[in-house]
Amino acid sequence: MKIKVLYFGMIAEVIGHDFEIIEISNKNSTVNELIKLLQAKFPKLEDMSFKVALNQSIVEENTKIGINDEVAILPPFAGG
Amino acid sequence: MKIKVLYFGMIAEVIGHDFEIIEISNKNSTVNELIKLLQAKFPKLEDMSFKVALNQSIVEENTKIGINDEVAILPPFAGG
Amino acid sequence: MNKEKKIKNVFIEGPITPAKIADSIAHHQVKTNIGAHDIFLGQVRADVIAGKIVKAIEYSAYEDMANKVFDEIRESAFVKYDLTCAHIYHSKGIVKAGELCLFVFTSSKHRTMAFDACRYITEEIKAKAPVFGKELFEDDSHVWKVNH
Amino acid sequence: MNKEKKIKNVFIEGPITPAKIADSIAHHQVKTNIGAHDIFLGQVRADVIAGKIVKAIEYSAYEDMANKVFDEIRESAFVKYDLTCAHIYHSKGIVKAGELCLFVFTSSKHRTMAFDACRYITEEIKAKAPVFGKELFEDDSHVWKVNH
Repeated sequence: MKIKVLYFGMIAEVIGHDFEIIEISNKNSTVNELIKLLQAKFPKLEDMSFKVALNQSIVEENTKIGINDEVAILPPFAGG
Repeated sequence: MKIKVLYFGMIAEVIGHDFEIIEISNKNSTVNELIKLLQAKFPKLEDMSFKVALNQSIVEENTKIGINDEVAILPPFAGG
Repeated sequence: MNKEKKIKNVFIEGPITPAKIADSIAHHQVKTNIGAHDIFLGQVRADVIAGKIVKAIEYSAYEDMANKVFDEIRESAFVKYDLTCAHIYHSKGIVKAGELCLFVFTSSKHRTMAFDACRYITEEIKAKAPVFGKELFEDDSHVWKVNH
Repeated sequence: MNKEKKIKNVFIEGPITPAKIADSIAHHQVKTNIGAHDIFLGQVRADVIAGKIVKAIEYSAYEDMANKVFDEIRESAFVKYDLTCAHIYHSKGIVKAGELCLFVFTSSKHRTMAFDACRYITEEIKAKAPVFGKELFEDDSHVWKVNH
Protein backbone atom coordinates (compact mmCIF):
# COMPACT_ATOMS: atom_id res chain seq x y z
CA MET A 1 0.00 0.00 0.00
CA LYS A 2 1.05 3.63 -0.50
CA ILE A 3 1.29 6.04 2.43
CA LYS A 4 2.16 9.70 2.69
CA VAL A 5 5.08 10.47 5.00
CA LEU A 6 5.77 14.03 6.22
CA TYR A 7 9.30 15.24 7.06
CA PHE A 8 10.27 18.19 9.25
CA GLY A 9 13.32 20.24 10.22
CA MET A 10 16.69 18.54 9.83
CA ILE A 11 14.98 15.34 8.61
CA ALA A 12 13.37 17.19 5.71
CA GLU A 13 16.75 18.77 5.00
CA VAL A 14 18.53 15.40 4.82
CA ILE A 15 15.80 13.79 2.74
CA GLY A 16 15.39 16.82 0.49
CA HIS A 17 11.58 17.04 0.58
CA ASP A 18 8.77 17.90 3.01
CA PHE A 19 6.86 14.74 2.17
CA GLU A 20 6.99 11.57 0.09
CA ILE A 21 4.62 8.85 -1.01
CA ILE A 22 6.16 5.61 0.23
CA GLU A 23 5.17 2.08 -0.80
CA ILE A 24 5.09 -0.22 2.22
CA SER A 25 4.83 -3.96 1.99
CA ASN A 26 1.39 -4.86 3.32
CA LYS A 27 -1.45 -3.93 5.61
CA ASN A 28 0.43 -5.14 8.70
CA SER A 29 3.44 -2.87 8.30
CA THR A 30 4.68 -1.31 11.51
CA VAL A 31 6.41 1.99 12.20
CA ASN A 32 9.60 -0.01 12.73
CA GLU A 33 9.44 -1.44 9.20
CA LEU A 34 8.90 2.02 7.76
CA ILE A 35 11.93 3.32 9.66
CA LYS A 36 14.11 0.48 8.30
CA LEU A 37 12.89 1.21 4.79
CA LEU A 38 13.67 4.94 5.14
CA GLN A 39 17.09 4.24 6.65
CA ALA A 40 17.95 1.97 3.71
CA LYS A 41 16.97 4.78 1.34
CA PHE A 42 18.59 7.59 3.39
CA PRO A 43 21.55 6.14 5.36
CA LYS A 44 22.13 9.48 7.16
CA LEU A 45 18.90 8.84 9.10
CA GLU A 46 20.68 6.09 11.04
CA ASP A 47 22.70 8.70 12.95
CA MET A 48 19.74 10.99 13.57
CA SER A 49 17.36 11.14 16.48
CA PHE A 50 13.65 11.32 15.62
CA LYS A 51 10.16 10.34 16.72
CA VAL A 52 7.30 9.10 14.58
CA ALA A 53 3.77 10.50 14.75
CA LEU A 54 0.72 8.70 13.38
CA ASN A 55 -2.25 10.99 12.92
CA GLN A 56 -0.52 13.71 14.95
CA SER A 57 0.31 11.59 17.99
CA ILE A 58 3.75 10.21 18.86
CA VAL A 59 3.69 6.39 18.64
CA GLU A 60 5.94 3.47 19.56
CA GLU A 61 7.89 1.60 16.88
CA ASN A 62 5.67 -1.49 17.04
CA THR A 63 2.53 0.47 16.10
CA LYS A 64 0.79 -0.72 12.90
CA ILE A 65 0.34 1.77 10.07
CA GLY A 66 -3.10 1.97 8.45
CA ILE A 67 -3.77 3.02 4.87
CA ASN A 68 -5.17 6.45 5.71
CA ASP A 69 -2.77 7.27 8.52
CA GLU A 70 -0.87 10.56 8.40
CA VAL A 71 2.73 9.59 9.14
CA ALA A 72 5.33 12.17 10.22
CA ILE A 73 9.04 11.85 11.02
CA LEU A 74 9.92 14.41 13.70
CA PRO A 75 13.46 15.49 14.64
CA PRO A 76 14.19 16.82 18.16
CA PHE A 77 11.87 19.64 19.25
CA ALA A 78 13.14 23.18 19.64
CA GLY A 79 10.03 25.16 20.55
CA GLY A 80 10.26 28.20 22.83
CA MET B 1 14.20 62.32 75.52
CA LYS B 2 11.96 63.13 72.57
CA ILE B 3 11.71 60.81 69.57
CA LYS B 4 9.79 60.99 66.32
CA VAL B 5 7.49 58.03 65.68
CA LEU B 6 6.03 57.35 62.22
CA TYR B 7 2.65 55.63 61.75
CA PHE B 8 1.38 53.85 58.64
CA GLY B 9 -1.80 52.33 57.23
CA MET B 10 -4.40 51.24 59.76
CA ILE B 11 -2.12 52.31 62.64
CA ALA B 12 -2.02 55.89 61.33
CA GLU B 13 -5.79 55.72 60.94
CA VAL B 14 -6.36 54.64 64.57
CA ILE B 15 -3.88 57.16 65.96
CA GLY B 16 -5.11 59.95 63.73
CA HIS B 17 -1.70 61.18 62.50
CA ASP B 18 1.20 60.06 60.30
CA PHE B 19 3.77 60.86 63.00
CA GLU B 20 4.13 62.12 66.55
CA ILE B 21 6.88 63.42 68.80
CA ILE B 22 6.87 61.11 71.82
CA GLU B 23 8.64 61.72 75.12
CA ILE B 24 10.27 58.51 76.35
CA SER B 25 11.69 58.08 79.86
CA ASN B 26 15.44 57.85 79.44
CA LYS B 27 18.31 56.90 77.21
CA ASN B 28 17.84 53.18 77.88
CA SER B 29 14.24 52.95 76.65
CA THR B 30 13.46 49.88 74.60
CA VAL B 31 10.97 49.28 71.80
CA ASN B 32 8.87 47.34 74.28
CA GLU B 33 8.57 50.37 76.58
CA LEU B 34 7.54 52.55 73.66
CA ILE B 35 4.86 50.03 72.68
CA LYS B 36 3.46 49.99 76.25
CA LEU B 37 3.41 53.79 76.27
CA LEU B 38 1.57 53.93 72.92
CA GLN B 39 -0.91 51.25 73.98
CA ALA B 40 -1.70 53.22 77.15
CA LYS B 41 -2.36 56.30 75.00
CA PHE B 42 -4.22 54.41 72.20
CA PRO B 43 -5.92 51.33 73.75
CA LYS B 44 -7.05 50.13 70.27
CA LEU B 45 -3.42 49.29 69.49
CA GLU B 46 -3.62 46.36 71.93
CA ASP B 47 -5.82 44.44 69.48
CA MET B 48 -3.72 45.30 66.45
CA SER B 49 -0.85 43.46 64.86
CA PHE B 50 2.23 45.53 64.02
CA LYS B 51 6.01 45.50 63.72
CA VAL B 52 8.45 48.19 64.76
CA ALA B 53 11.24 49.50 62.52
CA LEU B 54 14.25 51.43 63.81
CA ASN B 55 16.08 53.29 61.07
CA GLN B 56 14.14 51.35 58.40
CA SER B 57 14.87 47.86 59.71
CA ILE B 58 12.44 45.65 61.60
CA VAL B 59 13.68 45.15 65.19
CA GLU B 60 12.87 42.97 68.20
CA GLU B 61 10.99 44.42 71.19
CA ASN B 62 14.07 44.41 73.43
CA THR B 63 16.04 46.73 71.11
CA LYS B 64 17.15 50.02 72.68
CA ILE B 65 15.99 53.26 71.09
CA GLY B 66 18.62 55.96 70.49
CA ILE B 67 17.93 59.67 70.38
CA ASN B 68 18.29 60.05 66.62
CA ASP B 69 16.59 56.81 65.66
CA GLU B 70 13.76 56.92 63.13
CA VAL B 71 11.01 54.83 64.71
CA ALA B 72 8.09 53.45 62.64
CA ILE B 73 5.05 51.42 63.67
CA LEU B 74 4.10 49.14 60.76
CA PRO B 75 0.78 47.31 60.38
CA PRO B 76 0.59 44.07 58.33
CA PHE B 77 2.06 44.39 54.84
CA ALA B 78 -0.18 44.30 51.77
CA GLY B 79 2.22 44.88 48.87
CA GLY B 80 1.59 43.30 45.48
CA MET C 1 -24.05 17.69 18.95
CA ASN C 2 -20.89 15.82 17.98
CA LYS C 3 -19.36 19.05 16.79
CA GLU C 4 -15.60 18.94 16.64
CA LYS C 5 -13.82 21.38 18.92
CA LYS C 6 -12.25 24.30 17.09
CA ILE C 7 -8.53 24.28 17.83
CA LYS C 8 -6.89 27.67 18.16
CA ASN C 9 -3.92 28.61 15.98
CA VAL C 10 -1.04 29.42 18.31
CA PHE C 11 1.42 30.47 15.60
CA ILE C 12 2.33 34.04 14.78
CA GLU C 13 4.37 34.85 11.67
CA GLY C 14 7.70 36.35 12.77
CA PRO C 15 8.54 37.72 16.22
CA ILE C 16 6.03 38.30 19.02
CA THR C 17 5.99 42.06 19.64
CA PRO C 18 5.93 43.86 22.99
CA ALA C 19 2.75 45.58 21.71
CA LYS C 20 1.04 42.18 21.33
CA ILE C 21 1.92 41.39 24.95
CA ALA C 22 0.61 44.77 26.14
CA ASP C 23 -2.65 44.15 24.23
CA SER C 24 -3.07 40.74 25.85
CA ILE C 25 -2.49 42.20 29.31
CA ALA C 26 -4.94 45.05 28.64
CA HIS C 27 -7.63 42.57 27.56
CA HIS C 28 -7.49 40.97 31.00
CA GLN C 29 -8.26 44.14 32.92
CA VAL C 30 -12.00 43.57 32.59
CA LYS C 31 -11.60 40.25 34.43
CA THR C 32 -11.70 41.59 37.97
CA ASN C 33 -11.54 38.15 39.59
CA ILE C 34 -7.88 37.89 38.48
CA GLY C 35 -5.30 38.77 41.13
CA ALA C 36 -2.11 37.45 39.54
CA HIS C 37 -0.63 36.98 36.08
CA ASP C 38 2.55 35.17 35.15
CA ILE C 39 4.11 35.68 31.73
CA PHE C 40 6.95 33.65 30.27
CA LEU C 41 8.76 35.03 27.23
CA GLY C 42 11.28 33.11 25.17
CA GLN C 43 13.86 35.37 23.46
CA VAL C 44 16.29 34.32 20.71
CA ARG C 45 19.87 34.42 21.99
CA ALA C 46 22.87 35.43 19.88
CA ASP C 47 24.69 32.28 20.98
CA VAL C 48 28.19 31.62 19.73
CA ILE C 49 28.42 28.14 18.20
CA ALA C 50 31.81 26.97 16.96
CA GLY C 51 32.93 30.60 16.69
CA LYS C 52 29.91 31.84 14.75
CA ILE C 53 27.16 34.09 16.14
CA VAL C 54 23.49 33.13 15.80
CA LYS C 55 21.74 36.03 14.06
CA ALA C 56 18.22 34.52 13.99
CA ILE C 57 16.22 31.34 14.39
CA GLU C 58 13.91 30.19 11.63
CA TYR C 59 11.04 28.30 13.24
CA SER C 60 9.01 25.67 11.44
CA ALA C 61 6.46 23.26 12.86
CA TYR C 62 4.20 20.33 12.18
CA GLU C 63 1.51 22.95 12.60
CA ASP C 64 -1.65 20.84 12.83
CA MET C 65 -0.09 18.53 15.40
CA ALA C 66 1.56 21.43 17.26
CA ASN C 67 -1.75 23.28 17.60
CA LYS C 68 -3.33 20.07 18.90
CA VAL C 69 -0.47 19.63 21.39
CA PHE C 70 -0.68 23.28 22.51
CA ASP C 71 -4.42 22.82 23.01
CA GLU C 72 -3.89 19.65 25.07
CA ILE C 73 -1.24 21.37 27.20
CA ARG C 74 -3.56 24.30 27.82
CA GLU C 75 -6.50 22.03 28.70
CA SER C 76 -4.35 19.95 31.07
CA ALA C 77 -3.18 23.16 32.80
CA PHE C 78 -6.83 24.07 33.48
CA VAL C 79 -7.34 20.61 35.02
CA LYS C 80 -4.21 20.78 37.18
CA TYR C 81 -4.43 24.42 38.28
CA ASP C 82 -7.19 26.80 39.30
CA LEU C 83 -6.81 29.22 36.39
CA THR C 84 -8.91 32.06 35.03
CA CYS C 85 -7.07 32.25 31.69
CA ALA C 86 -4.16 30.65 29.85
CA HIS C 87 -2.77 31.71 26.48
CA ILE C 88 0.10 30.48 24.32
CA TYR C 89 1.65 32.12 21.24
CA HIS C 90 4.64 30.79 19.30
CA SER C 91 6.49 32.30 16.37
CA LYS C 92 6.98 30.67 13.01
CA GLY C 93 9.41 31.92 10.38
CA ILE C 94 12.38 34.15 11.14
CA VAL C 95 12.92 35.58 14.64
CA LYS C 96 16.10 37.64 15.05
CA ALA C 97 18.38 37.54 18.09
CA GLY C 98 16.81 39.69 20.82
CA GLU C 99 13.28 39.14 19.50
CA LEU C 100 10.59 37.06 21.20
CA CYS C 101 9.50 33.62 19.96
CA LEU C 102 7.27 32.31 22.79
CA PHE C 103 4.63 34.00 24.95
CA VAL C 104 2.92 32.01 27.71
CA PHE C 105 0.36 33.93 29.80
CA THR C 106 -1.46 32.50 32.82
CA SER C 107 -3.92 34.28 35.11
CA SER C 108 -5.48 33.22 38.39
CA LYS C 109 -7.06 34.58 41.53
CA HIS C 110 -3.84 33.95 43.46
CA ARG C 111 -0.16 33.97 42.52
CA THR C 112 0.73 30.34 43.29
CA MET C 113 -1.54 28.95 40.58
CA ALA C 114 -0.42 31.49 37.98
CA PHE C 115 3.26 30.74 38.66
CA ASP C 116 2.85 26.94 38.73
CA ALA C 117 0.74 26.86 35.57
CA CYS C 118 3.02 29.15 33.56
CA ARG C 119 6.02 27.00 34.35
CA TYR C 120 4.12 23.77 33.66
CA ILE C 121 2.91 25.02 30.26
CA THR C 122 6.39 26.25 29.28
CA GLU C 123 8.05 22.94 30.19
CA GLU C 124 5.35 20.98 28.36
CA ILE C 125 5.81 23.10 25.22
CA LYS C 126 9.58 22.56 25.24
CA ALA C 127 9.11 18.78 25.62
CA LYS C 128 6.05 18.04 23.49
CA ALA C 129 5.40 20.62 20.77
CA PRO C 130 6.67 19.59 17.31
CA VAL C 131 8.39 22.90 16.62
CA PHE C 132 11.79 23.02 14.92
CA GLY C 133 14.41 25.75 14.96
CA LYS C 134 17.16 26.46 12.47
CA GLU C 135 19.84 28.68 14.03
CA LEU C 136 21.09 30.97 11.26
CA PHE C 137 24.58 32.48 11.26
CA GLU C 138 25.83 35.67 9.63
CA ASP C 139 27.50 33.64 6.83
CA ASP C 140 24.14 31.97 5.97
CA SER C 141 25.23 28.60 7.35
CA HIS C 142 23.02 27.03 10.01
CA VAL C 143 22.64 24.39 12.74
CA TRP C 144 19.46 22.81 14.08
CA LYS C 145 18.48 23.76 17.62
CA VAL C 146 17.59 21.01 20.12
CA ASN C 147 15.74 21.65 23.42
CA HIS C 148 17.22 20.44 26.70
CA MET D 1 35.13 56.53 47.45
CA ASN D 2 32.67 56.01 50.31
CA LYS D 3 29.88 57.18 48.07
CA GLU D 4 26.47 55.99 49.21
CA LYS D 5 24.66 53.72 46.78
CA LYS D 6 21.79 55.43 44.98
CA ILE D 7 18.63 53.45 45.74
CA LYS D 8 16.12 53.24 42.92
CA ASN D 9 12.55 54.43 43.44
CA VAL D 10 10.28 51.47 42.76
CA PHE D 11 6.99 53.36 43.19
CA ILE D 12 4.77 54.49 40.35
CA GLU D 13 1.84 56.84 41.02
CA GLY D 14 -1.39 54.99 40.18
CA PRO D 15 -1.70 51.79 38.13
CA ILE D 16 1.11 50.18 36.14
CA THR D 17 0.06 50.34 32.50
CA PRO D 18 0.39 47.61 29.85
CA ALA D 19 2.36 50.20 27.80
CA LYS D 20 4.93 50.47 30.61
CA ILE D 21 5.34 46.69 30.53
CA ALA D 22 5.72 46.66 26.74
CA ASP D 23 8.39 49.39 27.02
CA SER D 24 10.32 47.39 29.60
CA ILE D 25 10.19 44.28 27.40
CA ALA D 26 11.30 46.26 24.34
CA HIS D 27 14.29 47.67 26.24
CA HIS D 28 15.57 44.14 26.77
CA GLN D 29 15.71 43.24 23.08
CA VAL D 30 19.23 44.66 22.75
CA LYS D 31 20.43 42.19 25.39
CA THR D 32 20.97 39.22 23.11
CA ASN D 33 22.39 37.01 25.86
CA ILE D 34 18.88 36.78 27.37
CA GLY D 35 16.92 33.63 26.47
CA ALA D 36 14.07 33.80 28.96
CA HIS D 37 11.99 36.41 30.78
CA ASP D 38 9.47 35.85 33.53
CA ILE D 39 7.01 38.58 34.44
CA PHE D 40 4.73 38.61 37.47
CA LEU D 41 1.84 41.07 37.53
CA GLY D 42 -0.35 41.75 40.55
CA GLN D 43 -3.86 42.89 39.60
CA VAL D 44 -6.43 44.42 41.97
CA ARG D 45 -9.39 42.06 42.44
CA ALA D 46 -12.99 43.19 42.87
CA ASP D 47 -13.32 40.97 45.93
CA VAL D 48 -16.60 40.82 47.78
CA ILE D 49 -16.05 41.48 51.50
CA ALA D 50 -19.08 41.29 53.80
CA GLY D 51 -21.35 41.85 50.82
CA LYS D 52 -19.51 44.87 49.45
CA ILE D 53 -17.40 44.95 46.28
CA VAL D 54 -13.84 46.32 46.32
CA LYS D 55 -13.66 49.05 43.68
CA ALA D 56 -9.99 50.00 44.21
CA ILE D 57 -7.02 49.70 46.52
CA GLU D 58 -5.27 52.79 47.79
CA TYR D 59 -1.61 51.89 48.34
CA SER D 60 0.63 53.72 50.76
CA ALA D 61 4.10 52.79 51.94
CA TYR D 62 6.93 53.64 54.25
CA GLU D 63 8.63 54.65 51.03
CA ASP D 64 12.24 55.08 52.12
CA MET D 65 12.26 51.75 53.91
CA ALA D 66 10.30 50.04 51.13
CA ASN D 67 12.77 51.19 48.46
CA LYS D 68 15.61 49.90 50.64
CA VAL D 69 13.80 46.56 51.07
CA PHE D 70 13.07 46.29 47.31
CA ASP D 71 16.75 46.99 46.64
CA GLU D 72 17.86 44.31 49.12
CA ILE D 73 15.45 41.79 47.59
CA ARG D 74 16.73 42.55 44.10
CA GLU D 75 20.38 42.30 45.20
CA SER D 76 19.73 39.00 46.98
CA ALA D 77 18.06 37.63 43.83
CA PHE D 78 21.24 38.39 41.85
CA VAL D 79 23.25 36.48 44.48
CA LYS D 80 20.91 33.47 44.51
CA TYR D 81 20.19 33.22 40.77
CA ASP D 82 22.16 33.65 37.56
CA LEU D 83 20.25 36.68 36.26
CA THR D 84 20.87 39.17 33.49
CA CYS D 85 18.27 41.69 34.74
CA ALA D 86 15.69 42.11 37.49
CA HIS D 87 13.21 44.96 37.84
CA ILE D 88 10.46 45.76 40.33
CA TYR D 89 7.72 48.40 40.09
CA HIS D 90 4.94 48.93 42.65
CA SER D 91 2.00 51.31 42.57
CA LYS D 92 1.22 53.92 45.17
CA GLY D 93 -2.08 55.77 45.40
CA ILE D 94 -5.31 54.53 43.87
CA VAL D 95 -5.37 51.38 41.68
CA LYS D 96 -8.83 50.35 40.48
CA ALA D 97 -10.07 46.76 40.30
CA GLY D 98 -8.65 45.18 37.12
CA GLU D 99 -5.62 47.47 37.09
CA LEU D 100 -2.06 46.40 37.85
CA CYS D 101 -0.25 47.25 41.10
CA LEU D 102 2.93 45.13 40.93
CA PHE D 103 5.33 44.34 38.07
CA VAL D 104 8.28 41.98 38.67
CA PHE D 105 10.48 41.28 35.65
CA THR D 106 13.40 38.83 35.63
CA SER D 107 15.62 37.86 32.70
CA SER D 108 18.24 35.16 32.34
CA LYS D 109 20.03 33.05 29.78
CA HIS D 110 17.80 30.06 30.63
CA ARG D 111 14.22 29.72 31.82
CA THR D 112 14.81 28.01 35.20
CA MET D 113 16.65 30.99 36.67
CA ALA D 114 14.12 33.52 35.35
CA PHE D 115 11.20 31.51 36.81
CA ASP D 116 12.86 30.86 40.19
CA ALA D 117 13.99 34.45 40.63
CA CYS D 118 10.63 35.99 39.67
CA ARG D 119 8.83 33.85 42.21
CA TYR D 120 11.44 34.51 44.89
CA ILE D 121 11.25 38.28 44.41
CA THR D 122 7.43 38.26 44.43
CA GLU D 123 7.27 36.23 47.66
CA GLU D 124 9.89 38.44 49.31
CA ILE D 125 7.95 41.58 48.37
CA LYS D 126 4.72 40.22 49.82
CA ALA D 127 6.50 39.27 53.08
CA LYS D 128 8.96 42.12 53.61
CA ALA D 129 8.00 45.36 51.83
CA PRO D 130 6.27 47.91 54.10
CA VAL D 131 3.45 48.62 51.67
CA PHE D 132 -0.12 49.06 52.92
CA GLY D 133 -3.39 48.69 51.05
CA LYS D 134 -6.77 50.20 51.80
CA GLU D 135 -9.52 48.29 49.99
CA LEU D 136 -12.12 50.86 48.99
CA PHE D 137 -15.80 50.00 48.49
CA GLU D 138 -18.41 51.71 46.33
CA ASP D 139 -19.97 53.34 49.43
CA ASP D 140 -16.61 54.90 50.37
CA SER D 141 -16.12 52.63 53.36
CA HIS D 142 -12.90 50.60 53.48
CA VAL D 143 -10.99 47.71 55.03
CA TRP D 144 -7.23 47.24 55.29
CA LYS D 145 -5.74 44.48 53.17
CA VAL D 146 -3.36 41.94 54.76
CA ASN D 147 -1.05 39.65 52.75
CA HIS D 148 -1.09 35.89 53.32
